Amino acid sequence: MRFEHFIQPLPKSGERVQTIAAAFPSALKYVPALEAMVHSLARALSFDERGANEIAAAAVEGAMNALQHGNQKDISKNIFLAAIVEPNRLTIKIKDEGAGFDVEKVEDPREGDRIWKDSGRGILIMRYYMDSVSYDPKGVELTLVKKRPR
Amino acid sequence: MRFEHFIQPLPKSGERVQTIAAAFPSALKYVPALEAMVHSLARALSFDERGANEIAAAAVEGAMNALQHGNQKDISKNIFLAAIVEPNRLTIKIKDEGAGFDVEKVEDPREGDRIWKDSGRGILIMRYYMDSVSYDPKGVELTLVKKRPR
Amino acid sequence: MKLRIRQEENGWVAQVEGKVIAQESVKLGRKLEETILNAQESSPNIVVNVAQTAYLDSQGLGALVRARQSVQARGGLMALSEAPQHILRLLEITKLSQIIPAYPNDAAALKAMRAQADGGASTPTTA
Amino acid sequence: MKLRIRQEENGWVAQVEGKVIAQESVKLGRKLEETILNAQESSPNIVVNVAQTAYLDSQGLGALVRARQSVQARGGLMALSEAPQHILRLLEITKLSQIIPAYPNDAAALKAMRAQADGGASTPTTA
Ligand SMILES: Nc1ncnc2c1ncn2[C@@H]1O[C@H](COP(=O)(O)OP(=O)(O)O)[C@@H](O)[C@H]1O
Ligand SMILES: Nc1ncnc2c1ncn2[C@@H]1O[C@H](COP(=O)(O)OP(=O)(O)O)[C@@H](O)[C@H]1O
Repeated sequence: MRFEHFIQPLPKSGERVQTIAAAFPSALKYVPALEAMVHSLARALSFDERGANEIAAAAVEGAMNALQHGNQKDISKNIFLAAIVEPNRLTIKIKDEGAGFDVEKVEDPREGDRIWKDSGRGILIMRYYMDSVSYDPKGVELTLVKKRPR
Repeated sequence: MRFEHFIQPLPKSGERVQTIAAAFPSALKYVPALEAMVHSLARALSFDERGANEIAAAAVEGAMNALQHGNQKDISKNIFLAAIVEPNRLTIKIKDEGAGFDVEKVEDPREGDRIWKDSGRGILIMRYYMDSVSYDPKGVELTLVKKRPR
Repeated sequence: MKLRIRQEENGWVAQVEGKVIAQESVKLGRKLEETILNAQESSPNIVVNVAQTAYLDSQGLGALVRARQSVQARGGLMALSEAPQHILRLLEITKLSQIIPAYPNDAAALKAMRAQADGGASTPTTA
Repeated sequence: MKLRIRQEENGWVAQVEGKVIAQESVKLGRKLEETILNAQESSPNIVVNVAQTAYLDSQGLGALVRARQSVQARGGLMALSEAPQHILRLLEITKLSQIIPAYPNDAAALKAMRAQADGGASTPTTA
């Protein structure tokens, strides 16, 4: 996918709404840079340390899914990130270049023997940390929203 | 300018070379997010704390110039950032949507009364922190290079 | 992440500081496995001290679950200590609190696991 | 950036910690100006302790230059203290070491500025 196709539908930056966008290659070593950017951004938007950690942690879950499940660790594929800053909320979008999935079919990691699995908790954790977690119909673009303080 | 025009000439990510790209609106509050991203990236590429601070500091100087001189603080204009990771070096590119300038005409801030000015040291500092500092002919795209450790 | 693992009289203590994400989660898992597999005692107990853990990603949680299983396979137990409120909440949300108990400090955790191994009762903290 | 400004017997000490960039550089400049303008004494001296300063951007350096001028306009002096090697180098590269002296600690800086105001000699540190 070209960056442009990710960028184009996003709001243009102006006084009330600003968009930050980024693309990272699909390698684990780049995830901390994505985390640091989101964390610092959240702090600049007056989230406290706890809130910024929650947003950064949710972005990390989304990015790890994009990297591992979506892009299958193909380093030539990008993880696209957008942060849309509005007066009352911060929206984080994460898109991958994979085949997508159906979030409705994801099993609850809290049920039965799944409690003993070492994976399957990413989406649950994002839902806990953010006010809203949703996917586009294809399942390649994740949208995370959190209300800004005050 | 469209993001695409910034991205297109950059190397595509593969095993040996990886490109991270980002766009930030021209507001002071977004500079720390850019700093955090570059700092974290440098650390992941095995620069030590001192080296990562130098790269991040140079990127901040470049971004501040893009924001203030290039984009004239117009929040609807973007600061484009690219980090190109090669085995032996890290290249940071910073581009703005301004009119450009002639770096040859910039005066040495160490000479005469200019020592008493409260500005004019950004390019000098970038040159000190990085192995190479250069501009495209128009003066809208800055290229910073630093050798990777070992 | 900063990880320090030390041996105490009644078991192992792994101190996990900072953010545990991506490669760091993989490392946490590997180090806990190594410690459990190489432990000389017959039923090794391990405490993971998360007092200074800013947060763990889901793979970091996964590393804890795997360690919990490895230690059990060797007849030992695992627990958290000094978990801040936000980590206790995360354990509850994921229901991992059902399989990974949390204690106020390392000594209490080691003592409780010892008592449990001896057939006694334990009183983990809840959020 | 974390900034704490306190008054000592012989002048003011501003302790600057962390990264001083973008908005923080503006804030540093404003706070130093305020301190200098509101000082009750006739020739205020000010020490900027940069022991814990990770780095300053060029506008942070500019804030120091402005403060240096403001304090001079009021008949006082300004100096740095506890500058790590990398900040001493930055001052040399920019030649700001010619107008902003650096001393090993706050007390030495305050004493030297006092002596200089009284017409004595001072011995700043060099990189
Ligand atoms: N971006 C994605 N592309 C494809 N599949 C995904 C994506 N994100 C999540 N999934 C699917 O949803 C499942 C649950 O994801 P998650 O709750 O994050 O747990 P985990 O990643 O540990 O399996 C994944 O195992 C995967 O099958
Ligand atoms: N991106 C840019 N666009 C236009 N002019 C620039 C740009 N970057 C630098 N300049 C010019 O070069 C001068 C020197 O820049 P610099 O050394 O960073 O110091 P300062 O930004 O403090 O003036 C600036 O004052 C400006 O005139």
